[in-house]
Amino acid sequence: MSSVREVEALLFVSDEPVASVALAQALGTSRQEVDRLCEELAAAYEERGAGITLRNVAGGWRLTTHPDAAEAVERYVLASRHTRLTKAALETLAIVAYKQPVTRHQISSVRGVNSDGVLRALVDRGFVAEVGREETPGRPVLYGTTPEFLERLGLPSLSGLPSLAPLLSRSAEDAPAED
Amino acid sequence: MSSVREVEALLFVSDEPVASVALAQALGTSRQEVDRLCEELAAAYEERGAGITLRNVAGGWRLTTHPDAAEAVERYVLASRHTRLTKAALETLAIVAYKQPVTRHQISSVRGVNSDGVLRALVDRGFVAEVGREETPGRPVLYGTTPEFLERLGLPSLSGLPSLAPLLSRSAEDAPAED
Amino acid sequence: MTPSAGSDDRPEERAAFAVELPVFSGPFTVLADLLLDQKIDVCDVPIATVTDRFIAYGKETEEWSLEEATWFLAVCAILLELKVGRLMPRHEVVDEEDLLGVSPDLVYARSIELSAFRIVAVELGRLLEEESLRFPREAGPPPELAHLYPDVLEMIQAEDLARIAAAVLRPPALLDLSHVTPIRYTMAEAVEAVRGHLDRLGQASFRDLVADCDERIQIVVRFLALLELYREGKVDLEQAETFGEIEVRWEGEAA
Repeated sequence: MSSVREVEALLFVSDEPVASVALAQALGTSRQEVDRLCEELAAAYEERGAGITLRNVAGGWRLTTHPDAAEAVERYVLASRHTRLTKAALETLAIVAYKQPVTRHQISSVRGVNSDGVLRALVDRGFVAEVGREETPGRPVLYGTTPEFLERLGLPSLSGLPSLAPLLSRSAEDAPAED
Repeated sequence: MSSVREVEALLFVSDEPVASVALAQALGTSRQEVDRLCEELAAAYEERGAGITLRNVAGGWRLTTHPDAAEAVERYVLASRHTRLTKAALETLAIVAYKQPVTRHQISSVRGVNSDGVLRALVDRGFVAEVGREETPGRPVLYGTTPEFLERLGLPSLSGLPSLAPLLSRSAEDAPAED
Repeated sequence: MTPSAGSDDRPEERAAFAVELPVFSGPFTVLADLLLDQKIDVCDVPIATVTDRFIAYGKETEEWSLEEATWFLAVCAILLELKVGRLMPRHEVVDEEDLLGVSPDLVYARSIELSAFRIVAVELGRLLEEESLRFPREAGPPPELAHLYPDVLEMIQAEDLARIAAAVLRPPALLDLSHVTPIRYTMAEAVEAVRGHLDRLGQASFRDLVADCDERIQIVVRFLALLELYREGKVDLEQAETFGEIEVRWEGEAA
């Protein structure tokens, strides 16, 4: 019989999001049981105002500190996880996230400006990676988002991205102008 | 006003025992208050049968997994992380071998991930040891390989390590061209 | 004015001009098709070498076909533009669509798409910011479990370790620019040379002005310098007949 205790211990020694199936294997139980235990644990943290939270991000369960403790943690570790991405980088990241797999050329076409530099910066920061090559002449590199992208945005999976459809039906004039 | 939430968050991100005074400083409170909060937290873990425990060991407060979960944790670490551990250990050992003397921080920046756990494992195995301290602020520990490391590789001395230069240039040529 | 790559309005391939390059060997017309269709990377083709061969080919066949030469020039111009577009940092995307023109519908569709991405980018920025307030535990398994790390030296030898070190420590790849023919002659030098010659001679033929040139590229740069001086009104050019001698006269202030 596996317990919340065991699940919590496994999550504690993990340094990345852990898929339910990996936990289930180690505990000799089912994925469903693991998910149930994790949800129970997450709720318990929430209820007692814990310094730790448990969420499903990037395809796995992950413990992190609670946002309300962020100030104290930053003071303590003398570091901030704050990542400021430029407007151009966020725009490019959005295009890769929704259109992946996508080529450099396709990104530049959507943005109307050359995006090679900004794309390289996103690759360097681990948000975006090469995911293959297009089977067309020249075999251009295809780019996609990484698990770290999901993790850094706190999303369980790509389907957790905000929906684009309602935005596409809005007229182009509503768009924020590029500066 | 510091809270159990903040104390728990600070303990969670620490990878070694933390002195009450360090926690007190980060939280702008007294040692006594920190000790009281930690005792409260430890009791709460105990009471709810948590997978983590908080204990005051030599040097300070430290979160660890609960002994009752030890078996599951060992199985989990062995099973689901074996390949990752191997890769991490080999990379770290290679960096120490070729860049020694080297600090923990330098290793982590080359690998791009925190490498403290794996470095400790290599120290425990006797392949890597502290060889001094860098004469910079904080005087970080410098690591190098041990005679046992050389012996296991069948090398008379460090100068017997294969030269890196030809590998670096050859791999540059082999690397897929940037298009 | 794109020369249509696969159609009939180019010269018949009588004794076709062929090239031999690492990426391709065969008729240049075929290579041009492949390049324009982006089936071969334009950066893999040294255009300077191809041009040299074409001129040599013209001499060998002793039969300059104006049609063929024109077609060759037009193709090379496009290839150069594509190549420059690939190699130079730029603000505008230069691609086939720009050369052919983009339909207004496509532009409109893209503007809607882009504005949607801009809105959602703001949202992604917000998520990123929120998430930065949460700290994960990065310590991994505690030291008590260090014995679970495998004995890595059981599996490898010194050579393996060296390969791993090389992979981890390898500096980022440098951009390969070997396919770009370096230009060793500058316009400023060429302008000075022309000015110096004319200062001495007052008037000279183009042939005289390039008499001291060793390489074709040097002659080309000097010709461009002449055009630049003409544009500035500093020289007067006269050519009695097509392909005839070009006479150059200094018109500017005394050098």
